[in-house]
Amino acid sequence: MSEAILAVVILLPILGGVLIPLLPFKNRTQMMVYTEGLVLIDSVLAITMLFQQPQGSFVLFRFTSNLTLSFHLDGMGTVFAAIVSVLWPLCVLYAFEYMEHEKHEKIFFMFYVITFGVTLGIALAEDVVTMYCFYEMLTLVTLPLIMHTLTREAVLASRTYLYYSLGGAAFAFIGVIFILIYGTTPNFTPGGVLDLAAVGDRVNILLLIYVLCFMGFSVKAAMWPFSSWLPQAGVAPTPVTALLHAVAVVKAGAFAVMRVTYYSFGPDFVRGTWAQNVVMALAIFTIVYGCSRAVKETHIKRRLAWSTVSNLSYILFGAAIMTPLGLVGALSHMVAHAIMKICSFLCAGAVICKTGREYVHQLDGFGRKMPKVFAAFTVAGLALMGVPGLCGFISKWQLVRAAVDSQNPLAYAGVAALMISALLTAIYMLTIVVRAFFPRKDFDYDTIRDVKDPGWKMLLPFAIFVIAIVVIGLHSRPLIQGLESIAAQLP
Amino acid sequence: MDAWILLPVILPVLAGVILLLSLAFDKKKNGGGQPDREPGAEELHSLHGYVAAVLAVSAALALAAALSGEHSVTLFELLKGIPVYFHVDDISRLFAIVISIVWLVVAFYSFVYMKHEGKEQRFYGFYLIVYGVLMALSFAGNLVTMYLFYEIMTLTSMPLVLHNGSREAIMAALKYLFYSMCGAYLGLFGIFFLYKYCDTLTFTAGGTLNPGLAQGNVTILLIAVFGMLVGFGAKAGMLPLHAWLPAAHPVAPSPASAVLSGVIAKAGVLAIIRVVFYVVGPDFLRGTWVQTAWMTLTLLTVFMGSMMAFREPVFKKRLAYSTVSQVSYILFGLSVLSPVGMTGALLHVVFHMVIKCALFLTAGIFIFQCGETRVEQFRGIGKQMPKTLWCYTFASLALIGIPPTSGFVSKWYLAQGALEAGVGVFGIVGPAVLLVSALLTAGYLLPITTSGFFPGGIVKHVKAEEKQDSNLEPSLEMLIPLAILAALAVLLGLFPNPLINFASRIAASVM
Amino acid sequence: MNFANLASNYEEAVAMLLFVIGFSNLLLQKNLIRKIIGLNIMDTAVYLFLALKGYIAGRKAPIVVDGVQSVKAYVNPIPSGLVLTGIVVSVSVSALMLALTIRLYRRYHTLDLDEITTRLKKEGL
Amino acid sequence: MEFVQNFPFFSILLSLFSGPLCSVIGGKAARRINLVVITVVGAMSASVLHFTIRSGEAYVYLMGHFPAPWGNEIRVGVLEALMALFFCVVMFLSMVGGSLERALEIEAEKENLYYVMVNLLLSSLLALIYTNDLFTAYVFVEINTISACGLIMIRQNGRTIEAATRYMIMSLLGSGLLLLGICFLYDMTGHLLMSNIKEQVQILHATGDYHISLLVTVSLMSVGIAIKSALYPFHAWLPDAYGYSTLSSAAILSSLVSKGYIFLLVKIFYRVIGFDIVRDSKIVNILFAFGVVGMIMGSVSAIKEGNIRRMIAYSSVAQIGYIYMGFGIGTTAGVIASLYHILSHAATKSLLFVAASGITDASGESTSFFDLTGAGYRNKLAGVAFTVGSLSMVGFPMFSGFISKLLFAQAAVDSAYYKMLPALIALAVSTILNAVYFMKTVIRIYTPADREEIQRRGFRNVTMADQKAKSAALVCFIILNMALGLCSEPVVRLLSEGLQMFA
Repeated sequence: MSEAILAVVILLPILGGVLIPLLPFKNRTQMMVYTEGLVLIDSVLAITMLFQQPQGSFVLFRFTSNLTLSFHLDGMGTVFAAIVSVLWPLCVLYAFEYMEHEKHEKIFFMFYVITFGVTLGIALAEDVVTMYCFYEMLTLVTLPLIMHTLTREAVLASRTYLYYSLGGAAFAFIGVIFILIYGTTPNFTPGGVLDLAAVGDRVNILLLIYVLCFMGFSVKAAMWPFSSWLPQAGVAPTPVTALLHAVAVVKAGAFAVMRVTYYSFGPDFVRGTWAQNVVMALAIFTIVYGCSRAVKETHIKRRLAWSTVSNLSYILFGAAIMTPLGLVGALSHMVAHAIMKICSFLCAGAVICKTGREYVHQLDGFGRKMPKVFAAFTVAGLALMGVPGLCGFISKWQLVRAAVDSQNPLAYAGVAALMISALLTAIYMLTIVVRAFFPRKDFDYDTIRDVKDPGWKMLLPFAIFVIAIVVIGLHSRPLIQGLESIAAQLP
Repeated sequence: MDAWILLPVILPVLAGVILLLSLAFDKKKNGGGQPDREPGAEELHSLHGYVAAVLAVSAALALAAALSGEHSVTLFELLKGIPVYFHVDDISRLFAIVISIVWLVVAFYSFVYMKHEGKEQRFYGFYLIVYGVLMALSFAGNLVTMYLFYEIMTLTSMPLVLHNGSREAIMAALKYLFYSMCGAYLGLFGIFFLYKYCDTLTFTAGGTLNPGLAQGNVTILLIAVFGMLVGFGAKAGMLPLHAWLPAAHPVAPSPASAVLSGVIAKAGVLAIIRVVFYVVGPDFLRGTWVQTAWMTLTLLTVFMGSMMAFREPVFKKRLAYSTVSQVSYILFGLSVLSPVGMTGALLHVVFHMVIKCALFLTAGIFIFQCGETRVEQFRGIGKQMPKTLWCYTFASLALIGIPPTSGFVSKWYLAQGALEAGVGVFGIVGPAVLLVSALLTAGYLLPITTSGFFPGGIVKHVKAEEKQDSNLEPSLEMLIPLAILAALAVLLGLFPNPLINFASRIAASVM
Repeated sequence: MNFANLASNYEEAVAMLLFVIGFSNLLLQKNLIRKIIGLNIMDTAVYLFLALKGYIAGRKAPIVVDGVQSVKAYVNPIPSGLVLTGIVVSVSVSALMLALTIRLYRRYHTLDLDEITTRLKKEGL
Repeated sequence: MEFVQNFPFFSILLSLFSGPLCSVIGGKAARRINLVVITVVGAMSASVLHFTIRSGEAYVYLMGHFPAPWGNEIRVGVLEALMALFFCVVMFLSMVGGSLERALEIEAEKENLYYVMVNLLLSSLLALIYTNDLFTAYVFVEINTISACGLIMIRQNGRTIEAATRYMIMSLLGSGLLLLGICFLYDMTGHLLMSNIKEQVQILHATGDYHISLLVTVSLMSVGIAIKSALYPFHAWLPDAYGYSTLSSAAILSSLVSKGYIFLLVKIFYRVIGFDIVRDSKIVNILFAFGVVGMIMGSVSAIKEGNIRRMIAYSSVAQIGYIYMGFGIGTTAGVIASLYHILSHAATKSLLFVAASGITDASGESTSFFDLTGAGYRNKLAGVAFTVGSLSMVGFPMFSGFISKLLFAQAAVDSAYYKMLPALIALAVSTILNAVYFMKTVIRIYTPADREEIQRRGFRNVTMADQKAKSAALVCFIILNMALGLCSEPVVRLLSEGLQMFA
């Protein structure tokens, strides 16, 4: 029965979240304690489970005899589940301080907590149908979070998000169907499940479907040409942008892409075909495109969002290399980017929340006034650039190692794109840092007299993330070994 | 344990960080008021004492580390099979020693100079950190370690450029940053491929490229190496990524320009030496299109730099273009891939470091004492500050390469190396370009001397009138460092043999 | 196409011709009354066709007055039954259509359906 | 012969005769009778379904005592009983859900006439489902048309009369073609009973005689029914008819009437012609093409529409396209998917219509898209129901639409190349388009409106207590929808068993 915990960690936040607006909390503190407690308990449960590694699978529900909602923990799921269960409690903590002045807090936290469960559902899904279901559900439960402020932009943004996500899912759905029909099993199996005998002469069709499926799932990972929803969604409160649009939602897209690539269609099936070239070219283009847009953007959160677009395509690029090393690269960037981006987003959020300034040119001299926030931001920025010694370098190294190893000329181009992107990252991150720490000489600090560092609820996550960035950057061995052992399962 | 060789790295970095942090805490105490209040004289004294002490101790340690034989330290594994690894070899030695001396000398000069720029504490904080990073860069024992400190050096030296906080300074700093980053990433691009096709990334004289692995992947490898040359060449001001130099130098404080031009530009050279002679191996490049392209680029840079300097009226910008041109002398010496050429290049590294620092210090004195930046304003300046101008003249002669100054020695070797290397038409074109460039160098440096001493009439300087004093000679604290550097520029040319032997030993070891 | 066949089955051909005439009237006429007439022509054409199918040359209607003769003496009665049913249907449908037409005419004083639609759009309903 | 076997016949008769009965009694009584009739018929269908499942085979019921080929027959199997039951359920809920609107929109003295029409409609639907005689089918098609027309025009305004007229004209065109097709078949085979015709058609097909005539016949009938069931591009009458008639009518029309015709088409394909012959005749390819185009174009029209009722109506065009696409795939899997979609769409579309009316109730009866802003807060249940309906339409897991999408896609994957890709891509594109207009509306109703605006316009909050009947209907619809989405397997099994029995 120990497998039941797989379902418990998913359902606990979903059900507990639904209760938030229903329970009669006397004051905000009670609600905070309940919410944080719920998330914390669940993430502790999840992490315990990750250490125990239950081997079996748990069937929650059967649509039909072969269509089930079932959960199983494997290596890749462990990585994703670990990321979200570590980040969620911290971001909830941060959200308490951030959301202090926003309306409809209870609704917000309800969906925020539910999303936790749904994301875990994606991570722990045993088969492609379960993943698809939770993937769709994720769209739905995150929608109110984007709409939260209910301004015109928020509504427009949420609409765009919805169209893109559902549209992507619609195309991904085709892929899911093909896996169901041409696969030996819907379950994720390292190396893929395609029954090549059944495929017969339909290889090209199947490759086309793979491309559709890849593109469909990568809508959530904001791959060009489906990337414009992400910067728009930046109107959401920062805890949402930080956690969902830097980690949970977008990584869910990348995760799904990796799942179908490495565990359903199988890398061997696609490697070396036109399909690989198509998806890789798209990822490479997005890497550069996202960065260029980020450089042009002056709104902080949107700039970071474009940066996310580019960085997610790093992951997709890793997935598109379709070698075990590529998987290692993609997964390591998934981990690294989660920490770096969430850290930088939280900093941006702290600035917006505490001072109401949203544009880069308004940040002159902030480094002096919010030293802790901007120190964290600088570290995150340097990590994003890939400065050695920080986690961004590690993941980039893994990605490029895979690309160089694959001996695919397009992958070489991808390496070049990564370098261009790193340069552009330097431009869009460091301009902020330089502005904040080194304002013009005639800058009048009186204009930002009231600016100061936020409280401990916000600072604690920063500290943890910065430490994580550095620790992973300096001592990446255990992480990489873990990821390599996952990749080693691929045939 | 040889871990003590890291002390010259850690000590200044720590000391610098403490300076910066205390700056931040100082702010807090002031209750967020005007953060940049002027420090009192006493505070300044103790600051100078602190910086001087830290630098002196670190430089002593660095010299000790450099002179006491082979050392190596492995810290921890950054990536699988790639530790952060330091190793002191001859190249490290050469760079560490010269950098330490120059850094120390310039520091003394800056104690006075920085009074007029302000924000000393911040400046010295970064100044110390950059020194530590440069030591680490010199001692780095593998490519990734070197890359690590190369990036950090870029980041930490940037505040030196934007020091005065004007719009141009910030823009120039960003330009510097992005050009360097662009170069660094081109370098990183190459590192990835070298990691795949080399036995190890640890520096080994003569290269570690695995011919078996490289077989069939020569094209991509050549592209990667070329990328690295161009990339690391950015720091060294090589075409096409040279544009940051003329932007960054004029706006930086003069001590900063001096070390940027004299030392940090050489970090690019160091990186290229490491890549070409210690990882890829010169044999792999010899005769390929990469070598041809490299030589073409360097010669173009040499010529273009001199031309631009010749046309430039702003003194520090002129010196900056001169750096562009001169550093490419070094790169040209390397690009011919012959022992003699490399010897010349290494000699020129040392000489140019000394000379260019001297020149920039002179420029600093002109600015400090007269507030003048344009060449035509320097007419008659020899009357007010003859000692300074004499120092300038010696340094200039050395840079042009008039025997028996140091520049002559290095250029001789460079030209000889080009002729001997068997690089076809470049064997002729190279020395010719060097010669033309030397003439141009004379053309842009010497007029200052001539018009300084012989203005052809009486020229009054505004500053001199203010001071009611026709003697604008700077204080000894500024003059002595300049004099030391100028003297070195000449003396190294008179007694070059130990250095030549040392350089040719290095060159012989890699080829 | 075998025109000889067509000629020998000229009754069916006529029925089809009528059907097409009725169909196109129903579809294309603007005037509602004409549409209804078209509908009736169309239905009638089908009845003609059915009646033709039921009729077998030289036989009598299956009305038994003098004891049952051989089955072969009578025409097929079922089509006649179908025609009757069809007529009932078409009458009721025509009646409904006419009722609708009257309603529309009372409201809009025109029999042109498109014009009514345009007017409705103007009303903004 | 068990007693329960009489039920289909009884249910047709019951609803048929309760129609005239309603014409002579008052509105209220008529309403009660109507609900009772639907309930009784539903119960009878359920017991028939139970019986057929247990017996495991279809049976033939003679009307009067003439055996085939002379008499008129009813043929009952699992599929028929299931459809009948389902139609009753949806009709019952639609009637309950729309009771408030009926009271407002129908002149009191004519209310009983409305129930005449509903009862007749039910009887004609049942007859279409059960009958085994082609000409009987035609007659009931016409009855269906007339009563549907009545349902549309009972709400007396210019639009509905115009819509009714258009509906009549299109329907008559369609039934004319259908009638002609039936006459041709009769001409060729000499039979009117489906089973007998099929035997003859098989023989004709085997000998190759009348090849062209057969093709023409099948085309005539298919096109006729396609026109009647509003397959794109024959849909011009539909938005007005659904958009302006009273709520119950719209719900019934969209979810049942067109489905009755489609069921007749399935019957013709399987029981009259034989599906193999239909497939070989390539007529399915034409249906497929029109279906795919309809899927897209219907949604495109819906996106452009600013009136929520008409938008839902246009969505029906798209959904009809799905169903024809399923037929067009030309495999049993495709037909099962289509049949499932008939159920799923019936449950969803009437849910949407009822929910939309709940939403408009809270927006001052305005159907204009912009007035709906924030309506989801003013009428919570309707908001939730509309969201459920929309998600189902978009094919969200857990709801019925997901299963039909799944079935369609699976059917498509197993089909020929040239159908697989268009079908799959059309499915995906259509999903996106559905998302565009349905989710746009969902977001709109959950975007809070200006408080002043609400007060100025006098929008009121609607609670469940205000509209008990509608709320109950909505809840039942939601449950029905989710039941179809979550426990689809037994339904699909019944459909496939039924289809086997059917032929």
